Amino acid sequence: MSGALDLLTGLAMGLSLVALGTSRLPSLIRVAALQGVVLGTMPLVMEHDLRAMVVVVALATVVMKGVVIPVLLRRAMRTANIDRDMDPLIGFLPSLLLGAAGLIGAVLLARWLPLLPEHHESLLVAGSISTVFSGLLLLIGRSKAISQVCGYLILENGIYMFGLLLISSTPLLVEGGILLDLTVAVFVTGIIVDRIQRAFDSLDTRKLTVLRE
Amino acid sequence: MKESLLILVPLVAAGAAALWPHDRTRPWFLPAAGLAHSLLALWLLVHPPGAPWHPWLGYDPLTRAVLPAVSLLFLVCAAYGVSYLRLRAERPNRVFVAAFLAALGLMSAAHMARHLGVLWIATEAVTLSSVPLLHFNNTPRAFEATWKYLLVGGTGIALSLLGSFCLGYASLHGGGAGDLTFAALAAQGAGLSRPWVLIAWVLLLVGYGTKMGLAPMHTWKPDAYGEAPGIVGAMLAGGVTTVAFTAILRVRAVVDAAGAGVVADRTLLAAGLFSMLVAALFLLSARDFKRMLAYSSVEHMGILSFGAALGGAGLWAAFFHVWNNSMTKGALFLSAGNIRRASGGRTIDEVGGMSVVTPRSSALFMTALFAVTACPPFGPFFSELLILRAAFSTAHGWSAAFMLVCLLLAFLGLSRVVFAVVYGRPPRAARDLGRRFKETLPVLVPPLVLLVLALWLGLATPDVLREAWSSAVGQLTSTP
Amino acid sequence: MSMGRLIVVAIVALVAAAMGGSRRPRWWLALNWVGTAALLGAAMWILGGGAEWEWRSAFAVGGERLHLRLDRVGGWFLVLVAVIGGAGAAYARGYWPDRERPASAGRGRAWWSALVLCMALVLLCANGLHFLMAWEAFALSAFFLITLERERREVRMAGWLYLAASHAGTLALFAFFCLLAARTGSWDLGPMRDRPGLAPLFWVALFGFGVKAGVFPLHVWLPSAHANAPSHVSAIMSGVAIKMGLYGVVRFGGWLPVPAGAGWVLLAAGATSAVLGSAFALAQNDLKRLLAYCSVENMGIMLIGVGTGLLGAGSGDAAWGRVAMAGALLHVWNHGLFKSLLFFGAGSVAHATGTREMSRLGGLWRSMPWTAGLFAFGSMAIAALPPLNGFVSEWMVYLGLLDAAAGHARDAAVIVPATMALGLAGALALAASVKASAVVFLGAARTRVAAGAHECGWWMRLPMLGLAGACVCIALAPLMVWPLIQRSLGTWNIAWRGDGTPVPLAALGAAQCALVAVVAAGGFLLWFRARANGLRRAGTWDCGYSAPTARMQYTGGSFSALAVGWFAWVLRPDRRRRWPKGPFPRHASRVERIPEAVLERVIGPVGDVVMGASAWVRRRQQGVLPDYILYLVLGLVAVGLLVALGGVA
Amino acid sequence: MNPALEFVVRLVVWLLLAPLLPGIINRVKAWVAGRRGPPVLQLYYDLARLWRKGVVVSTLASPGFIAGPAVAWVAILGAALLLPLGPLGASPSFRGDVILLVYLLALARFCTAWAAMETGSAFEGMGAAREVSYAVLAEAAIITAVLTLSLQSGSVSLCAMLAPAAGPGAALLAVGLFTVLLAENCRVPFDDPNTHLELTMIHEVMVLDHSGPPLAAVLHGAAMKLLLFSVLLVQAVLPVGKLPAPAAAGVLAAGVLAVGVAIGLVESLLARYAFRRVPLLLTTGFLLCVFALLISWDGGGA
Repeated sequence: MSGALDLLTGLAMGLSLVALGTSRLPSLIRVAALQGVVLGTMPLVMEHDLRAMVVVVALATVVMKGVVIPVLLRRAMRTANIDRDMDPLIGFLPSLLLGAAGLIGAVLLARWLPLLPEHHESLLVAGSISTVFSGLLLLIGRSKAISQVCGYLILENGIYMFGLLLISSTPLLVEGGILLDLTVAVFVTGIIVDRIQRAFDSLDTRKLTVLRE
Repeated sequence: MKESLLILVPLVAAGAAALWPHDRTRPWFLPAAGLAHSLLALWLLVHPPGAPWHPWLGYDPLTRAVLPAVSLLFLVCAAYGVSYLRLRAERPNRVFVAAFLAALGLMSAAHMARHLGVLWIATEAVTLSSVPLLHFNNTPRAFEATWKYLLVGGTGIALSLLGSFCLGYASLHGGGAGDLTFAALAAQGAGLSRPWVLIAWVLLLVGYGTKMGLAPMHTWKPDAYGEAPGIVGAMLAGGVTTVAFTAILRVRAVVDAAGAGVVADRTLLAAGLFSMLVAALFLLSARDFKRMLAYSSVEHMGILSFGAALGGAGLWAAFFHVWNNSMTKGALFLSAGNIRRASGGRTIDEVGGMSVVTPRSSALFMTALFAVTACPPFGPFFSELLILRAAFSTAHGWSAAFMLVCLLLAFLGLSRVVFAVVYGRPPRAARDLGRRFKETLPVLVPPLVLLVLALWLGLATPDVLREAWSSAVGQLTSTP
Repeated sequence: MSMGRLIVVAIVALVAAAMGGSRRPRWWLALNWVGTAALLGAAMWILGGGAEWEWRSAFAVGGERLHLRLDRVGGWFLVLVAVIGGAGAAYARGYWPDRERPASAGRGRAWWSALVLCMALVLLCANGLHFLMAWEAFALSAFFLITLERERREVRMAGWLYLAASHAGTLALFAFFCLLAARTGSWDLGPMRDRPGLAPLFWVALFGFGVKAGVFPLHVWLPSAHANAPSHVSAIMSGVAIKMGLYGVVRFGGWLPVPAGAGWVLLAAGATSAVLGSAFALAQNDLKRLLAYCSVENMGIMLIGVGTGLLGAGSGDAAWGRVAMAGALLHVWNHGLFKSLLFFGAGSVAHATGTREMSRLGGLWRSMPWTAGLFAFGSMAIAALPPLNGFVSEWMVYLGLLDAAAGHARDAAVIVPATMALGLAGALALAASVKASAVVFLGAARTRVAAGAHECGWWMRLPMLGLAGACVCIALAPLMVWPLIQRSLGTWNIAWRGDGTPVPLAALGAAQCALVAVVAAGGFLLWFRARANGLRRAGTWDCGYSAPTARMQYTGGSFSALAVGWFAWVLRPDRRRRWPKGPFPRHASRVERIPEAVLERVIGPVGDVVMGASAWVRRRQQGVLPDYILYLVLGLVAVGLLVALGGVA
Repeated sequence: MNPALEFVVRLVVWLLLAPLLPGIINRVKAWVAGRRGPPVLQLYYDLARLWRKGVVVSTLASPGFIAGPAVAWVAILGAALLLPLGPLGASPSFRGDVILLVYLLALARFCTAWAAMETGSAFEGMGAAREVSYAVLAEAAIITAVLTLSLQSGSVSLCAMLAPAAGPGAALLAVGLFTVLLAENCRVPFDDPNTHLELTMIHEVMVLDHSGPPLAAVLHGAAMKLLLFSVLLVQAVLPVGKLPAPAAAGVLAAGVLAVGVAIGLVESLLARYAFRRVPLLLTTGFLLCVFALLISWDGGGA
C-alpha cells in the first residue's frame, strides 16, 4: 500500500529531474503529462475506501493533465515551429545539479519537519517539496513560454502531492474546486500562450519584454 | 440568506450577459448588477446579519468592513464602463461584460469566505475571470501583460495553496481534524503546530501578497495596470487587492490565535515598509502615467500592511484606508483613462499640457493626485494620519519616520508625472486627438463621484462605517 | 458685533470670494475686503484687550470636533494676514487684470481668497487634525497662486520645487502632530508646558515649520518661488506665508515645553539665515530673487529674536528675553508690511518693463516716480534704517541681545555671536537694498525696455501708499503698538503678562520723530539754498572720458562683486569669462551666475544618490518573466528568514 | 543748566568744532613733511565758500541727489548728539541709544551711496559699492566694540557704557576702534583724502558730482563723523565720565587732539594699502575688537 505510494512518489520525483535535464520541448511536455498521470493515480492508491468522488477527481486529473493540456501545448509548440529550449537562463546541467541538490535538501527537510507519525515513513512530503522546487527552477531557468508552463504544471503537481496528505480531512467539494481552478488556470495559460504565439510570432519570453521599466 | 445574493446576483447577471445577443445593450448589465449589489451590500452594512449564513461563506464583520467599498467602486466603474464600451464599439464585449460581472461575484465570495480552501478557490477564480478583462484591448502588449499576470500571479497563488495545506497540516499535527474553516482553526489556537503555522504564514503571506502586490512580488502590477482599460485597472487596484488584503488578515488572525501574532506582525511590517520603499523608488523616475498608478498602488498596499501590522488602532485605520484607496485609485484610473484616450500617449515624453486639451479630466486627475498623496481634506489624509498616530503610540516611531520618507519620495514622483501630464505645452498630435475626444458627463461624473466619496469619507466618516471597522477589528483580534 | 460673528462673516465672505471670485472681479474685491476687514477687526479687538475667543462645534469634521480659538498670539499674525490679504487684492486688480491675463486672472482671484482664508484658519485651529488640514490647504493654494503663469517652464519648476519642499515640511508636521496626539491621547492643542516628555517634539516641529519659514538651509524653495510667482503673490508669500512657519515655531515654542538647546539652535539658525540670507541677497541680479533672499535674512532676524525670547523664558523669564521676543513679533508686522511694499514695487517694475533682470533696468525714477520713491522707502525700511519701522523692531531685538550680554546671562556664549551676526547681516542688507533700489531706479536706463517704462496705475499705487503709511505709523509712534505686543507676549508666556515697559520706546519714538523733522528741515534748507544759489543741470562728470554710455554704469553685479568675493566660499559664483583677444577683439563677455548653493551642492547630490537607487531598481525590472519569478522566490526566502529569526526567539 | 539751553550749546559745539579736526590733521601732516600746509581753519573757509556757490546737478539725478547729503548730514549730527560728553552725559540718553547711533551712521552711508548712484557714473558707483562693502566689516567691528563696552560696563546706554574706566582690553579696543575710525573716515591706509580721481578711493569718489551747499553738507558731515569717532574712541578707553567737569573737558580735548595727531602721523608715515589688503586690515581691526571682547568677558565677572 504505502510501498506503491512511495513508488509513485519516487517516480514523480524522478520525472521532475528528467524535466530539469531535458532540452527538447516535446519530451518536457511528455514528462509533465506523465507526472500528472502519476499523481492522478495516487489517490486511488492511498484511499482505503474509494469514494466515487475521489475516483472522479482522480480521473479528471488524469484526463486534464495527461491529455488535454499536453495536446494544447503541443499544438502551440508546433505552430511556433520550435522543439528545443536552446539557450536557457540556467543551463541544463546546472539545473539538473540544482534539482538533485533540492531533492536531497527536500528529503532532509522532510526529516526535520515535525510530521504526523503515519507520514514519517512516507516520501510524500519530500517528494512534494522537491517537485515544487523543480517547478520553480524551471520557471526561473527557462526562456521558452512552453517550458515555463510546464514548470508551472510541475509546481502545481508538487502542491497537489502535499494536498494528498490532507485528502482525508479536506472536504471533497473544496478539493474538487481547487482542482478545477488549477486546471482552468493551466488551460487559460495555454490559450494565452497560443495567442502570444500568434501576436509575437515567437514563444521566446525574452522577446516578451516590451513592458519594462 | 440575503448575503448569498451578493455572490449570486453578479454571477447570474454574468451568465445572462453572456447569453445576451446585443453588443450595444449588453453593457447595461454592468450598472444594473452593480446597483443591485451595492444596494444589497449597503443594506447589509447598515443591517448586519446575525449568524453567518454558512460555515464556509458569510457576511461577517470583516466582510462588512470592506466589501461595500468594492461594491461602490464597481458600481461607479460599471457606470463608466457603459460609455467606455460604447466608445470601444469595435471590440466585441460579450466576454468582457460577463467576466467583469463574474469577477464581482467571485470577489464577493472571496470577501465572504470563511474557509481557507473556499477563499483560495474564489481568489484564484477572480484571477482567472480577470484574464479576459486584461487583454480586452487585444494588442500584443495586452497579451504580454496577461501572460505575466497569469504566471507571476499563478505562481504566487499556487504558493498560497501550499500555505493553505500547511495550515491544514498544522491543524492535523496539532491533533485537530484538519478543518480549514477559520473559526475552527482559530478555535484550535495554540493547539496548532507552531512550525507548520509559521511555514503556512510565510507561504500565505507571499502568495496573497503577490495578489495584493507587495514588493518584491509586485512585478505583474505595472504591466497589468498599464495595459488594461481604466475600469479594469480601477477594479484590480481597488477590488482585487482588497480581496488579498482581507485574506491575509484572516490568516493573520489564525496565526495570532496560534500565538505567533508577533512574528506575523513583524513580517507584515517589514513587507509593508519594503513595499513603500520600492514603490517610492519606482515612482521617482516613473514616466508612464498608467504604470505609475500601479506603483502608487504598491505603495498603498504597503501602507495597508503597515497599518495592519500595528493592530488595534492601526488596523482600524487600515480598514479606513481600504475605502479611501478604493475611491481615490478609482478616480485616478478613470481620469487617467480619459487622458490616455484623449492624448493617445502613455509617457510624459508623449503627453503634456492636457489641462488645455481636456481641462476637466486634467482637473480631476490633479485632484485625485492630491487625494491619493494624503492631502487634506480627502480620506487618505485621515487614514494615513491615523496609521501614523497608531505607529507613534505603539513605539514604531522609526517605522513611521521611514513611511514618511517614502510618502515624500512617492509624492515627488507622482506629482512630477502628473504635473508634466497636466501642465505644459501639449504636443500637436495630442491636440488633434484631443479635439476628437469629447469630455462628456458619463466619463466625468464617475471619477468625480469617487472623489466626492473620498472627500465625504474623510470629512464626515459615517458612524456606521466606524462601527463596522471597529467590529472587524474586534473580530480579528478578539480570538482567545 | 461679537467675535464669533466677525469670524463667521470673514469665513463666509472669503469662501464666497473664493467660490465666485473668478467670474466677478468687483464682487470678489468687495467680498475679499469684507472678509479681511472682519479678520482685522477680530484680531485688533483681541489685541486691544478683548477676551480671547474659543469655540467648539457640535459637529465633527474628520472625526474631530472643530475647535477654533483666537488668542493674542494668533491675533498678532492674523492682523498681517488681513492687511496684506486686503492690500494685495487691490493690487492684483491693477497688476493681474482679466484683460491682460484672461487665462489666469480668475483663477488667481479664487486662490487668493482661499489662501487668505486658509492662513486665517491655520491661526484659528486649535486641533492638530484641523491645523494640518488648514496648513496643507494653505500650502496648496499658495502653490496654485505661484503657478498662475504655468505656461512658463520656470514657473512650473519653481512651483514644483515649492510644493515638494512644502510637502516635506508638511510630512514632518504629520509626524509632529501624530507624536503629539500619540503622547497626549488627543488631537486637541493648547498649553501643555507641564509635560516635559513632549520637549523633543519641538525639533520635529522646527523642521516642519522651518521649511515654510524659509530658514537657511531649508529655504531652497523660496528664492525661485518668490521670484517666479506673480508679484502680488510674492508679496503675500514673502510678507505673510513664511510668517506662518514662524507662527508655528512661536506657537509651539510657547505651548509645549522646549528642549534645553532650543534657544541655542534657534539663535544659530537665525544668525546663519540672517548673514547668509543677506549675502545671497546681495549677490542676486534678479530683483525679485534679491528680495526673496532678503526674506531669508529677515526671517533670521525674527528667529534670533524668538530664540532669545526662548532663552529668556528659560532663564527665569528674564526681561531681556521679553524685549527680544517683542522685537521679533514687531518685526513680523514690519517685515510683512515693507516686504509686501517692495514686492509690489518690483511688480510695478516688472509690469512696466517685462523684466526682473536688474542689469536691464536703470533710471526708472523718471518714468515711475511713485514706484521709485515707495521702493526707496521700502529699501530703507528693510535695511533697518532709522527713522523707519524696520529699525524699531531690529533695535528691540538688539536691545534684548545687548541686555542679555550686559547682564552676563548664562547663554551669553551664543547671544554675543548672534549679536555680531546681526550687525554683519544689517550691513550686508544695507548694501543689498542700496543695490536693489539704486541699480533699478537711478542712473540712466540701460535698455530700451527700461527707457519705455510707465508708472503703475492707482490700483497698484494705493496699496503701496497704504503699506508705506502703516510703516510710518509704526516708525513714528512705536508706543502705539507696544500695548498690543505686550498683550501678545503675555499670552505667549504668562510670566510676561502685565504692563512693565522695560523698553524706552517713547524716547526712541521721539528721536525718530525729531529725526524726521530735522531731516525735513535740513532737506528743505539745502534745497532752498541750492535754488537760491542757482541750480544748473549738466551731464554727469565723466572724469575726462568723453563718450560714456548707459551700459558703462556700474551694474548690480559689479556693485556686489567685492562682498560676493568675501562670501565666495558659500556663494560659489559660477563665472564664465571670455577675454578679449587680439588687436581688434570681436567678442568678450562675462557671465556670472550665483548658484543655489544648498540646492545644487547638498540636495542635488543627495537626490542623485536616490535617483541612482531608483535607476537601479528599475534596471532590475526589465520585463523578463523568469526574473520576476525569481523575485517572488527571493521574497519567499526573505519572509521565511524573517519568520525563522523571529519564530525561534 | 536749562536742558534746552544745554542742548543748543551742545549742538553749536558739535557744529562749530567739527571742521577743526581735519585742519589739525593737515597741520600735523604738513609739519611732518616739513611744509607750511593749509591754515587750520581752511575747512571753515571752504565751507563758507561752498555755501554761497551755485549747484550743478547731473541730468540723470533725481531730487534724491540733493536729499541724500541733507539726510546724511542730519543723521551724523543726530549720532553726534547721542554721544555723551564726559560727565555732561548726552542730552537724549536712553537704553539702546548706542544702536541708534550705529544705525544713524548706517543711514548716512545709505544716503551717501544712494546719492552717488544717482549720477550713473561708473566711478561713483564703484565708490558706493566699496563704501557699503567695507562697511560690512567695519560694522561688525563696531558692534563687537559695543558688545565689549556693554559687557564690561553691564549697561546698554552710551552714557553708562562710556563712563567707567576701561577694562583690561582697553588697548586692543583702542587699536581696533582706531582702525575702524580710519576706514570709516576714509583716511590712509584705507583711502586717501587728498586725491579725487584715484581709482582706489572709496569715500571721496562718491561725492565727485556734488557741488555748492550739498557738497558743504557732505564735507561738514565728514568732519563731524571724524570728530564723533574720535570722541567715542577717547571715551571708550579713558574714564572721562568719572572726572570732574573741567578735568573731563581737558582730557577730552587732549584726547581728541591726540587722535588727530595720531591720524596725521599715520597719514604721513604710512602709504595707502594695496586695495586687496584693505579687507585684511579691517578684519584685523575686527579681530582686535573680538579679543577685547573676550578679555572683558573674562574679566568682567558674572
